[in-house]
Amino acid sequence: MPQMNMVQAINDALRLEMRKNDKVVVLGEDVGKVGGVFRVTAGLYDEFGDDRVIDTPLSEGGIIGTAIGMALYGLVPVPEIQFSDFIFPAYDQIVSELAKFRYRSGGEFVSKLVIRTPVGGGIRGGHYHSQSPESQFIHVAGLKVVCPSNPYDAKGLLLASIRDPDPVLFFEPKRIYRAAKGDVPEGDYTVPLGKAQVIKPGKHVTIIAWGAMLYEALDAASQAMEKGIDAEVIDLRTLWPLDIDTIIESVKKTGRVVVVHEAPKSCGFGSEIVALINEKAFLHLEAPPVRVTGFDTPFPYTLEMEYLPLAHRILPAVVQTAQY
Amino acid sequence: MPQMNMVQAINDALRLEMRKNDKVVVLGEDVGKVGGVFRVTAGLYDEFGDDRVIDTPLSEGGIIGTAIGMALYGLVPVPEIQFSDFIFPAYDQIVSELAKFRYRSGGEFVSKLVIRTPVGGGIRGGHYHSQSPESQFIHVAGLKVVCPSNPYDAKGLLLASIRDPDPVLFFEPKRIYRAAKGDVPEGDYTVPLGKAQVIKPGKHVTIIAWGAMLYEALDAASQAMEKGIDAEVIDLRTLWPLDIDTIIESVKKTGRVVVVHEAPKSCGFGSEIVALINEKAFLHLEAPPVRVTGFDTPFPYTLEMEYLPLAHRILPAVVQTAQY
Amino acid sequence: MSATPSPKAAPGVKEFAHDNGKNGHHAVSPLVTYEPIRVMREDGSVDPARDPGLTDARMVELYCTMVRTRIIDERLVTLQRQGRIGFHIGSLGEEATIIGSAAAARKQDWIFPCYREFGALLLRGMPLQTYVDNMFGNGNDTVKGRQMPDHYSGRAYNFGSVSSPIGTQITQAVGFAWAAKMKKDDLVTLVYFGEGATSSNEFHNGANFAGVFKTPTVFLCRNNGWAISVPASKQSASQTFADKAIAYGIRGVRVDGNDLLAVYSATREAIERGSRGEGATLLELLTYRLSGHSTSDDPKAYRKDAEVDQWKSKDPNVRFRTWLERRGLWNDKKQTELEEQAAADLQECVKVAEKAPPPPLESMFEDVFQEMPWHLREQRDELLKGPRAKGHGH
Amino acid sequence: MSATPSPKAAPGVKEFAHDNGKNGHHAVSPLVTYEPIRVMREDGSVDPARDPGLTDARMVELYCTMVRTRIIDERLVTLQRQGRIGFHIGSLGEEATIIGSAAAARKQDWIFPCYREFGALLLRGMPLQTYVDNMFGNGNDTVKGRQMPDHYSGRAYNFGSVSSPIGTQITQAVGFAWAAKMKKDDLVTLVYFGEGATSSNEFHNGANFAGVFKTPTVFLCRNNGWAISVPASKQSASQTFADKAIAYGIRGVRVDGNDLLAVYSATREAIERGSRGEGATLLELLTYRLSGHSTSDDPKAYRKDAEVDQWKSKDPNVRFRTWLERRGLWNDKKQTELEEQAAADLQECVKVAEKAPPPPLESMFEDVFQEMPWHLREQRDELLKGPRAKGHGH
Ligand SMILES: Cc1ncc(C[n+]2csc(CCOP(=O)(O)OP(=O)(O)O)c2C)c(N)n1
Ligand SMILES: Cc1ncc(C[n+]2csc(CCOP(=O)(O)OP(=O)(O)O)c2C)c(N)n1
Ligand SMILES: [Mg+2]
Ligand SMILES: [Mg+2]
Repeated sequence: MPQMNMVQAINDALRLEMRKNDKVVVLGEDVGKVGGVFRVTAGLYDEFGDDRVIDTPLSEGGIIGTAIGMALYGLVPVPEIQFSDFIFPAYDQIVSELAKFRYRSGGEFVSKLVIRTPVGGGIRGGHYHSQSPESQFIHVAGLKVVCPSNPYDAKGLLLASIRDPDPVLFFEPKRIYRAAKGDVPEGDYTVPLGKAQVIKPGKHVTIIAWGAMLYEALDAASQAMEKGIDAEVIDLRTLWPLDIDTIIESVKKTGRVVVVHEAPKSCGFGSEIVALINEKAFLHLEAPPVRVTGFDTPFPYTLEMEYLPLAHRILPAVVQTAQY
Repeated sequence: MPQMNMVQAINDALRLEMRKNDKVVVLGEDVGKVGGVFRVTAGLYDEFGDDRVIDTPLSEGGIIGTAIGMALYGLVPVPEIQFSDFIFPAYDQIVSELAKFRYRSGGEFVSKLVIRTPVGGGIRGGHYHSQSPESQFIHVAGLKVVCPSNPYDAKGLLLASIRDPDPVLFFEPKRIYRAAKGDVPEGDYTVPLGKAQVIKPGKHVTIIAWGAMLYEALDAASQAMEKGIDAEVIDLRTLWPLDIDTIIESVKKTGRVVVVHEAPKSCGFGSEIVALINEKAFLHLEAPPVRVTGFDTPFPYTLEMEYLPLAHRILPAVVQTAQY
Repeated sequence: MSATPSPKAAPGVKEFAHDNGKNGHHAVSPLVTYEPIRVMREDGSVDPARDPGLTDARMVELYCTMVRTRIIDERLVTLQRQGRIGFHIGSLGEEATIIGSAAAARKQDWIFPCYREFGALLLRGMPLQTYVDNMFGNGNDTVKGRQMPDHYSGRAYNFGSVSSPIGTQITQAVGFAWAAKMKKDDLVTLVYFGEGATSSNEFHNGANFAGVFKTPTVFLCRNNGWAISVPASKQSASQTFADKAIAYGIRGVRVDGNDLLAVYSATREAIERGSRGEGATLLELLTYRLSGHSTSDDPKAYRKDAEVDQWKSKDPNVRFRTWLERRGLWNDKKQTELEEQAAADLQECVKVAEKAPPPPLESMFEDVFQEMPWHLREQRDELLKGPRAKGHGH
Repeated sequence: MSATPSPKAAPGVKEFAHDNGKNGHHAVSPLVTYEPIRVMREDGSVDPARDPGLTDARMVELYCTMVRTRIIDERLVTLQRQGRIGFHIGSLGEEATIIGSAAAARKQDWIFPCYREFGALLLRGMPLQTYVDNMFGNGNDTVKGRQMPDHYSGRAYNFGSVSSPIGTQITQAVGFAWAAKMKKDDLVTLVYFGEGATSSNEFHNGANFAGVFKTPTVFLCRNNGWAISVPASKQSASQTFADKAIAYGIRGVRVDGNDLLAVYSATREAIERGSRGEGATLLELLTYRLSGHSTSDDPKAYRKDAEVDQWKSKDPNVRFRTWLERRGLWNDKKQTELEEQAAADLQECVKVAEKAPPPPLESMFEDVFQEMPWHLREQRDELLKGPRAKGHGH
């Protein structure tokens, strides 16, 4: 099996699906000749031409608005938003239109597309090249939200996302675009949406994470192990709809939870996870569920490694929760 | 003291502050001659002229973007967004610019303005005239969020919002624009931001609500009382920053919580409130905190009274929580 | 296309009160036709160069649709005043812009509506009952009572889905046309919007992408003078709305929007251009909103009766009727019959719609996703257990 | 203002590879000056009608700023390659568009920057050290290390705050100018952006509001041929970017953006128009981005060396230098001294900046709100208790 990084795995998925399904088109800023600012679409322009790998004018609203139109026609657009921080000019089309098409038309119209966009910090991007806006989309009924943590999942989840009947936001953790490497099967396979994965089983605390922070969670878990705390680490993979069963099963076992994410804490996805655990496993809780997250500030530049919920911030939370 | 409804009280606050401070300007779609589609700005155009009560082109992005510029100049704009459902074309200016100005400029620039906009359902508005997007703004660091439930608070909170040094989203629950009436002092007074109010003290369950749903919460509370359940009802008034003290004090007393809001449940503000209560009063909880909210669907037209978390849906939650 | 007109060649301009000549700038671009296209002349004759050559039967059909639309508009306002429907937004005075353009569309062409174009939908074959069910948001409503009245959708009629946010359909119509072009399907999209919507992000994005990618799209800007209470003159400082085409390198054409044959002719020409691969056209259809913005609006608060009266005298329906009468295609008797029939048809549909039950409770949770995820199943089950489920037939 | 030029009057057009003449449509509008304004003629003379009449000393000062800017650009790229700073986005090849326009601004006028205009900020008096501290995001950085390099702000210099999202400054600049107009202050705003940004929502909104409310705003569109890898010709199908002015009823002027005096002259004229209450002007400054988009970009992947070389031969700095030399205002010796001094100044600032400590940990929580609410106090205290607080001097 070939070794790939995330960029290569996503590229591989796009290429595979574009070969298989001539309805799939890629569009965005700089996705064409140059293959995207992170090179995720590299080579696609040469293989599929400028009719299927389209450099657009500088307008996210235009990209998503026209992609919705293409989808209504029956194509399967996979627009790229260069950084998820720049998705907001398209927010109206996403939340008012994309998310609601099937519902508002009584099922007559479906606007099926997959928005790919890099998320997260750790690349010295400051305010506007580091954010993680997942909760601003999860709150809006009608959108699925995916965030892979490794090349295998990235390819399999992207293929599943493109084939899924609903619109999907596919968040790519840019900090591990090249750092996360692994075996990726050639050819076709999918990783199902809506299924989390227990990456490290454990019995004392459940750590829930995704994307780039998964590695921080694992790091914290292994440091906790040295202190005799055996943490279970769950990679959500699909954020919405949430794999609640895997979470609740784990919490029933451990009774203790730490949720990790990069986005600001308040009204972040962590709050939803905590609230759901309350609903579904209250009597199993032995300690208050804890969130280790980005702070409620804009994303800072110089101090980004202090802002991010890295292992050094996760560990104390795990220890305290375990010892509560 | 004169009796006013919400529309009158807000109008009164605007007029008062515009008389007092010639830096205050109102702008938006139809706010001028016609006084806004809900008539909240009625009469201001006649009194202050088209230089301070400005009908704009049909562009929320233009309204907020230029208002930010005015604020940087030193004016205090109070833009109106006709329905909060139509705030999303301005979302980028709000979350990327307005919220971050002070922070990103190291305190050099402050973009102080108050965005007024009607929220909520119950007026047969369907998908796009009914939504409650508060959590999409609370998540974004740098914004304050206010939602009054009665004319007295509406006037006092709006005056406080205009004078507050930070940008404020002022959500006006349109269902009770005219239905909520009460005594409103003439002249100047403020209701401080960041302070909730215990509307009905009680000892068995804490019901947290705001805006139009406060009345549903009170209705449910009085029905619960007939069943011997004495619920405490808190009106948040300011959603962010949250008055955590009032909440925690109440939860410490009751040990049981029901949070009510119109917005969809998932990643709604209710989830944040539940998560915070876990953090701060876990050992006091006698039952899992419950959320009674809008469903995770777009806002429906015909079935809106089934969608809304009205008293008939709050009551069973209160009873179950009390009896847990 | 006519040769470059001189700046003076726009005498029609002053006729339209909401025309933006205010800065005195008169751009001249071979991209733009400034003199509003007119086909039905005052003397009852037709501009032969522009005569779309419709059969008598077709013309009568279009006229009948205009009248039916008018009667529906009037009646629905009454129903709203009676509290029997929640809302209506109509096309009173703008019938020619809507029926004329929709009539010019070929069967395979797609219509992306704003919110005043139910006439186009009826013309394309949607049964009146279906439309009325939407007005009542009942259980037979094809959008399942989920949206406000007049937020229909009509896939079977190559007709999109109405939503409230201004302008969003514009970019979508461009994407749809672009996709058809990629797939080499001969299909043009027609997208409706008001002159107020030219200020939206969406107009800018849609027109810009249409220009760059040469999509076969017809932008139908109903310049009806008002965006609720904001006059067209305060919407933009451009000389005309058609001029905005220059910014995107697409064609711009001004049309007398109360002249059904002119609207037909200009739209057909734009469709043919699109179909030939020559790209998009922006049509500025000069018309007037005779009624309030919607049933929620009272226009007396912001505009003068005199202005309305001036436009009433240019009523597009009356104009087309006069024209048909001169040709012996119409008379008072036919008019009376048509009006009675239209009113009766509507009444019948209203009767049926009012009797229909509301959408079932569980329908509220369907179609959010293709398959209902666990959290929606839970929310549905909770509601169905509740006290109100009974009232809804559970 | 010149009289309506004929469509042929734009011979300069073909000179600019990224000029959008492609559809062959040539609009002619009295709103637009098509022939790019030039002041420094090939033969070394100056267009007397356009000569801004700067003193020798001022011209030399502006030239020195251009050179210093160039040297800073080159050196910062090296520092980035060495990993000593994280990022740089510069103005190589576009110096005349930036320095020429900023020089034309009156003291009270405000500049709303895009991200390439540090030269304008230095010209306005920001100390080099302050700029370099921003590049290092250190504890002396006035924006407290919170933003990426080149995201400075300069209130003391009537200069706004850089942010990354494309175009947002445009609408803000319009609002600022509008506010000044309301308050009857004689103040014009200058707002910079690239030709790519004309596709943004913000350009549309800003220009439309500027047109309707006649705000004193100068839109400085640096048409440098590229938006990262997307050529200007794919950004819009309009004939020129200046033509977009027509859509908003504002003035549009094309300028040879590599001619410092032309940029100065056109900007000054636009400022005077604005100051006289005649509204906004869109200047299309024709120039070229000689370097990569930023240190993150390798332009070899998408454009030909020949194109770059062609533009290198039009280097605005060389052009202005030649012109000054012909007047006896400059020579090789001065050039060498200037370059050495500029490099030394920068090196000194870098040395200081590199030694400065990072911003204190607690600064991360300040300035979100004027007063820190409880939740931020809690988050701060938690961090300050943690293991890393020590490393940051706690
Ligand atoms: C984004 C957005 N903002 C505001 C509104 C409220 N609104 C509905 S219709 C309308 C005016 C539209 O005017 P115009 O585009 O000229 O169309 P017309 O109604 O005249 O046909 C406004 C402001 C909306 N629906 N969407
Ligand atoms: C909203 C948004 N989308 C995308 C980007 C990424 N981006 C940064 S600069 C740039 C190109 C800008 O081109 P142009 O406006 O011509 O300015 P130039 O860099 O050429 O000066 C892009 C796409 C961004 N910063 N903001
Ligand atoms: Mg209109
Ligand atoms: Mg550029």
